[in-house]
Amino acid sequence: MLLSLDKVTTYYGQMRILEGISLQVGEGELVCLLGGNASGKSTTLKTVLGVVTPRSGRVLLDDKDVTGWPVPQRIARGIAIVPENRRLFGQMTVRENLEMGAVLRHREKLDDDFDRVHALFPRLLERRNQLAGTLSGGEQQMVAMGRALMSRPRLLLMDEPSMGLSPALVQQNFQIISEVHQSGVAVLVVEQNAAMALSIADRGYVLSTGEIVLTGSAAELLRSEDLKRAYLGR
Amino acid sequence: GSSSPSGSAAAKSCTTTIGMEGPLTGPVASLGQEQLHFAELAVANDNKANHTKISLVQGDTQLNPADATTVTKEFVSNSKMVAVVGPAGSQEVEAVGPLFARAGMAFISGSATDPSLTTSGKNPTFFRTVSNDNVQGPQDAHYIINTLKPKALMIVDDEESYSTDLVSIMIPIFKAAGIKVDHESVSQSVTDFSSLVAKITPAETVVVLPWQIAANAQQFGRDMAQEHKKAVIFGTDGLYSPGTFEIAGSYVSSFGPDIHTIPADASLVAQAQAKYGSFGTFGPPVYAATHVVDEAIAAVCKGGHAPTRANVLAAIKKTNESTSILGKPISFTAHGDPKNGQFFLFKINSKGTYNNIPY
Amino acid sequence: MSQLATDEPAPVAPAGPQVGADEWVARQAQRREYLPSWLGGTERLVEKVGWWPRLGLAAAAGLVLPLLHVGQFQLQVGIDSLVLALLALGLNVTVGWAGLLDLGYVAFFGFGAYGFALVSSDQLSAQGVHWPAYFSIPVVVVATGLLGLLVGLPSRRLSGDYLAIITLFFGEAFYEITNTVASSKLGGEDGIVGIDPIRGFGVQLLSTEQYYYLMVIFVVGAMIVLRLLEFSRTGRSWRAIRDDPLAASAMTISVDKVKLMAFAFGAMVAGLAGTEFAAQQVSIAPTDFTTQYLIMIYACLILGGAGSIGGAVAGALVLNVVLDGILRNPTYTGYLFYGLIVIALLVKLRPWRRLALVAGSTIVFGYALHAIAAAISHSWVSGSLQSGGWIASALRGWVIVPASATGPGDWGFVLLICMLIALAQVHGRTRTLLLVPTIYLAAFTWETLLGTPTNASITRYIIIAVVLIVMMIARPQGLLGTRRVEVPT
Amino acid sequence: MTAPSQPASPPQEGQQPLLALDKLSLGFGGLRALADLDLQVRDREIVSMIGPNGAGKSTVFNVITGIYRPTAGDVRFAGGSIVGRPPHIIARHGIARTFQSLRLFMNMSVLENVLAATYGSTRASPVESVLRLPRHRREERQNRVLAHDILAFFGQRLAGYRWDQPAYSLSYANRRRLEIARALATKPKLLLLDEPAAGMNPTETHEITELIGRLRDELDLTILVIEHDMHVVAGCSDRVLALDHGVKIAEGGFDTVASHPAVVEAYLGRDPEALAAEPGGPGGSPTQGGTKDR
Amino acid sequence: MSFFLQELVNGVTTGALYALIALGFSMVYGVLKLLNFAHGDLYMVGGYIGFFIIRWFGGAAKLFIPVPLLVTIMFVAAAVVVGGLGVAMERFAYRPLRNAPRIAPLITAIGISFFLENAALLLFGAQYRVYNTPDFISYSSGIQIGSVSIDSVQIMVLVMGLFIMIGLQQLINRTKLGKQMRAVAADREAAEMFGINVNFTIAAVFFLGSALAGVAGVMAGLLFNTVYNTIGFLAGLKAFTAAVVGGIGSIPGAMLGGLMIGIAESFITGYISSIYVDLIVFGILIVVMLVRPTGLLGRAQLQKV
Ligand SMILES: Nc1ncnc2c1ncn2[C@@H]1O[C@H](COP(=O)(O)OP(=O)(O)OP(=O)(O)O)[C@@H](O)[C@H]1O
Ligand SMILES: Nc1ncnc2c1ncn2[C@@H]1O[C@H](COP(=O)(O)OP(=O)(O)OP(=O)(O)O)[C@@H](O)[C@H]1O
Ligand SMILES: [Mg+2]
Ligand SMILES: [Mg+2]
Repeated sequence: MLLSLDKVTTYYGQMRILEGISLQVGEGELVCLLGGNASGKSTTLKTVLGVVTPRSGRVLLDDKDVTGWPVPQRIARGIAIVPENRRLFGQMTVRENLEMGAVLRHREKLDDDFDRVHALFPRLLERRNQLAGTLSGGEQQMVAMGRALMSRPRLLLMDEPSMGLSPALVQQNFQIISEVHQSGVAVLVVEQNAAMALSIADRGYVLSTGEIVLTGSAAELLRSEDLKRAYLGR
Repeated sequence: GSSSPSGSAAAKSCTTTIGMEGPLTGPVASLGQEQLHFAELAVANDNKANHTKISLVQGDTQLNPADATTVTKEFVSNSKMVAVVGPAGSQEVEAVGPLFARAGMAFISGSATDPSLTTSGKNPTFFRTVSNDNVQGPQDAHYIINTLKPKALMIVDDEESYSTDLVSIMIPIFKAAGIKVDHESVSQSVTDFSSLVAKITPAETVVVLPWQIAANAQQFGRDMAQEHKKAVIFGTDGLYSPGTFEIAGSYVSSFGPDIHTIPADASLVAQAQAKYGSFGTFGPPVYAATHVVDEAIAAVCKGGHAPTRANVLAAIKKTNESTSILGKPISFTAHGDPKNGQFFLFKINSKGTYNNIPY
Repeated sequence: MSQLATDEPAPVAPAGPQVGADEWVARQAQRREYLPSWLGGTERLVEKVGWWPRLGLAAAAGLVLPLLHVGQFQLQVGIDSLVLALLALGLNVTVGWAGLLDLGYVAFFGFGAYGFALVSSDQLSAQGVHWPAYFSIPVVVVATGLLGLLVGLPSRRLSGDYLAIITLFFGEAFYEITNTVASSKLGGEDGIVGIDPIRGFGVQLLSTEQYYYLMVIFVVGAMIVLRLLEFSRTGRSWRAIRDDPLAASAMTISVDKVKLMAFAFGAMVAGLAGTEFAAQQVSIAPTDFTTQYLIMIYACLILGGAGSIGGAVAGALVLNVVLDGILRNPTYTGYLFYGLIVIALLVKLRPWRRLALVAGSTIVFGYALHAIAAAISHSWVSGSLQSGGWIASALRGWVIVPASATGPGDWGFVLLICMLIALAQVHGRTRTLLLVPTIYLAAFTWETLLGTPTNASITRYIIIAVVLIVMMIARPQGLLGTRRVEVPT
Repeated sequence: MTAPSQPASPPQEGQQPLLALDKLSLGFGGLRALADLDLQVRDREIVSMIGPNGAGKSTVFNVITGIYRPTAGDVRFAGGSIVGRPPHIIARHGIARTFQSLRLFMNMSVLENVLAATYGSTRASPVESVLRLPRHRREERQNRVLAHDILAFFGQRLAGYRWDQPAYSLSYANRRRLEIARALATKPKLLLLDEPAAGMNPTETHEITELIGRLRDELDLTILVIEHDMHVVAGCSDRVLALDHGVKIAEGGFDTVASHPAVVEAYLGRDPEALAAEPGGPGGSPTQGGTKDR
Repeated sequence: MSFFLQELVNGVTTGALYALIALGFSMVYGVLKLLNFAHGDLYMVGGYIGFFIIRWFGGAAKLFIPVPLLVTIMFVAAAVVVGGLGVAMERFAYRPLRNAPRIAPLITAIGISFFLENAALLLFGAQYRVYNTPDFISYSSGIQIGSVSIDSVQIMVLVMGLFIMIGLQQLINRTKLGKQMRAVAADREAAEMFGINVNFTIAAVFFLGSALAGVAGVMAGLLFNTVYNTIGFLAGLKAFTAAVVGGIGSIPGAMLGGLMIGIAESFITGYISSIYVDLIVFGILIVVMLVRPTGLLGRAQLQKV
């Protein structure tokens, strides 16, 4: 398994957010993580990345226990993230933001990667010297995606990557995710648009108040009455 | 020590406490710590000599009237305390005088020189071991006018009470003598004088620095040398600091001679240096003040009385020391000023030594 | 708009976890913000008593205090603390609520004091100006408020730390003007002396007790006024511009006006504090209104919890009582020092058996070291302990005090700091192990350096510094403050 | 296909529009964010603004609410020009908005967020407040009723027991709702909603769509919405305006605009039929039954 | 004219020193948005370190090592020790407050400042410690242009100040560490998510900033000869002012702000009067701030709504 969480429990200060989560992502798999507001989806991704450390349970990368590892070491093993709310470096240019994506790749030529990102998002080439903070919401989302791709990850974590994007871009975004996935990258994606996400995913998990309440293949989940009742309506 | 019967009897009865107020921390801690050290020294020495058991309690005022008030209230409400050495600043004395008066408690400052402290009548229990500015200011001004004969001069105060009071006394005298005066002002925390020094004109052959921090004056002198200014520095009390202020050709007027050079003080100087390192001019007057208090207490005890505030106050009023650490007799006027406030004038030679010259 | 009231059923809390519901998180947050164990219990208990009864209790306690046979000095500390509390309350409006970093605040205090002094002394003319207090205080307070408006004007263009520097300039300028520039009018370094007491209608306040009561009344009054303001239109607008000025302006709040009001209001409270200060002190000088004192006011407010009325007062009382009431007395300082070590161990070391282990090892360690040192040279242990009473008897034979303590004490102090920093780095067993020599070293440093009478005044500040640092680490939101989130801009 | 509640029609001649943008232009450095934009919004109309990312939609809101100042052109509201007025004055004229990147008063409670927005419609001075004079008491009473009414709009989502919780403890979706509530508390005539459904799941999105309709029906509001979710746009708008590069590229009913070649090309990326039919939304998706089931 | 030039030289020298202190202050601010009021006290520690090194090598008049070596040792030691102190301070006192309200670290800074000032008083005493620079670097070793004299210490301060500023500017714009610093400044959590070692970066910033303060302390000792335990307060205030006036967080801004204040002080002292110097300088600065609310070289906080 590329990534597996083993009974992970995470707190923010005194507040328990995740409760015994177990989850797997295989090499080259596209897994989607669903759940209502504040169910702990973003927290799960942060736990994988190591921004927050679980109080109990283990995080395994390539079957190696990385629970106590700092973020840079995990990233060096090939993780990248498209964070919630984009989190760009507002006072830096678009170009510099993209560079930061590859900050751990020492002394490598980045030209190819820039070309690849610019091919995906031509707007970023056009705006490469604009300060990221002045971009429109959707443009920022493009930078966030591009930044994550710059590090040539093996596992890409995406937290609501299509939030605030125009329909065309949402389409394109899902297409990009599919392409990235097809190129052999494993993807763990959090999405509000469950149906759309499941339509490209291999498998899915449903989180509710910090616990995994449903899991299965994408097709199963799409058919699941539980999901319809619990997640898509109430 | 000796163990004469009278001595041990006195020690038994003569257990009491005195206070010490000064800026022990904060921006002018250098001044207050030196005062503290000399007060401690005096108490230790006098206890040994007089077989008394006086203990010293310190109160940090940071040269701040409000803090001085708080400390004074603490001291006044401490029933064991009979007299206080300090506080250091004139504005502090102003604030705490009435409190001491109400408590009938004597307090002796070793550095507050504002003339009005003794003349206003608001501080009946106040004494000081330093002469006030009304003596020093005119004396220095006339010396400068008559002997150094400048056409113009620069006078720089350090924004502290002592300094500005002195300056405001001197300036009219210079003006009356037809001397052009350039009045400047730098705070004690400034250590860069190059811009000020650049301002000295060739006509200004004298620079008057009524400062308290000798190291600053030394730097001033160095900045003058660096910018090739030839004026003569005339400093007062605080600049009296052999080893720190040693700009050749400068004059320093001081309320006392250098205790380093008084043969009688040699052992004391050695003692202080061993214990606290080098020192300047703020310590000795406080030593003298503490000594006055110690002696008064001892006298009360010797007379068979209890060292109460009233008794000690009365004894301090009667102080009549034929000699002191300051190299001159100490006794007080009815207002609490030292009698026959005498000043000494020194000229620094090229080796940095201070030579006493007549006014 | 009341026709909008829909006939939705009363909200019901859902049972059990539910997909898409975030109720439990909010609840959880509420339940878990309490401190663990008895501390949390106390907190909850205090919360059960409402705000107004709590104020009533505190005020009653304050008024009763002088009856309990306290000395002039204790009352003076009380007055000083209450003046600080009043200042912290005013600052709470500008900084705690409106979020305007006003570093010139102490000048408003000074302005109030000088204003009162000028019209209540012989400073202005030969016979002097002697207005009665019921006239002079309102005039001075309003004048300070106007000055606040003036100083606040740049806040319309400047934000955050840029505003801080302008106000800092203003504070320094005030000092310069009173101390140097306008020294002939304002008395220069010597300030103004012979200020009238508070008087009017044939009454004069002369004694410390009277001023103490007056200050209690002012502080309680200010707390009431601020509480009434906090949840009014004005108070809400202050807190709104702190969180997000841009959103506030889009929500009909005139940001500039509200900022100016916050400035003016804070200034008026400071001005009021100034008048009381001047009347009570009888004389004032520029050095009473320096940046050092400003720092003190800020420390009170933040220690207590910025944004909290009770916190501002509590911070001032705690800080000033510790600083003036306790740390001015070397004996108390010693108790405080050893007491803090013991409390820190009690709070931090769990389970108890670890505590027992550390305590036991420390004792053994000390006696062993003492024996070794004594065997090598008598002069190593022949110094005298600084602590008195039972502490001394407990420490004798345990802690080394060399005959000449200064040098070793200095090195001990430096080493102690290094050890403390090291303690912050290590965890688990190493930390427990390191605790033993650290505790011993602390005692050694105290007995040879910090506890000596010569250093009492310096130690006082060192302790207060450590208390400030540790308090902020332990409770960043302040004693009575609530957790807040900063909205990144 | 979801039908708009009123037939789309261009603003009629003679009837004065509530809001009129007249040749509005704005540049940032070399970038032209808005270019000669015209728009008229009638009373009680719901107009949606769509357009690719960076088209200038949020910028239009910022100009209307006085946060940005246009380089040329005019904004008229209820007959008078409001260009150059400070934001709080414009808000007091009756224009309220939400922000694309949420800007709540995070450390104030839910209720207080709403109450804070009544600043412009109340008058009590600090003195009146401290003395609890009648005006203060009356206004506070009215404010509370108002807040209650507004929050009731969101049903259980912002139910009473969480009114005293700080805004930061709310989930993302609830923060969006609170922003709308806060905007309503300024008693606006015109409400500007910037992506109200972003970050919400299909159910919640549907709720928001309904809410927008109810706001118009029950409060007589005129509403301008920016939204990328076609379900919302289709579900609530009387009229749709499509922007690209700060220029209007199409205007009219949803169907007209959505099938406009320029819009399809620049924005939708494909056929609107397929869009509305895609799974996950209330518009004919397999989950539709679920969403209606309340 | 020569008077003008002399005052200019004096002002530039003092200004360079202010700038150096402001640089460190501004760096820390830039990354953590923290007003580190303890910065001035680090400068004080630097001053003391220089003093004790002179003493260890025989004292000003009787040095037993060559002067360039001594000066190098002074700078290196002050940079390393004070830098280390800054790192320790960050680790121990500031790190626990990373996620606290912005006003909380202000009190920690005040606490640290109290602590350093009084620990210095305790350990080094209250006396003014004097470097006696002219005893080992003579005034005549400088250059003399007409009647304007620039001594070698002044030249050293100016040259070093210039090099340090250029170096820092390069570091921040060109190197990886610099980029990481800017990223951490922009969004700490996001920076962490991309593998930037945030703790290391912040520690590095504290080290550099504090080391600059240490170096400035030695320079001040060489220039003005005197160190004592409270010199940090005024220096910190000047640094804060210089940093803000220049545009807080901006390296060239801090330099410009420092120079401006130094030169203004010098000219006001020279042409008007030292009595009004602070007031007039404040006046000028207020006008500058009102004309450019974000400081001379500060970039306006962009507000994309
Ligand atoms: N840094 C933090 N400190 C404290 N609490 C936090 C923090 N971050 C998140 N939380 C809380 O943890 C809970 C779960 O948050 P999380 O962001 O993981 O939810 P989510 O499933 O991603 O929700 P959404 O759909 O709104 O993005 C939320 O209620 C939030 O209030
Ligand atoms: N303050 C600013 N400084 C510079 N450029 C800006 C600023 N505000 C907006 N822009 C630019 O103006 C253009 C329009 O931005 P706007 O936010 O209006 O887009 P939008 O239509 O709302 O897009 P989205 O749907 O992605 O939110 C963008 O290209 C953006 O980069
Ligand atoms: Mg999330
Ligand atoms: Mg937008």
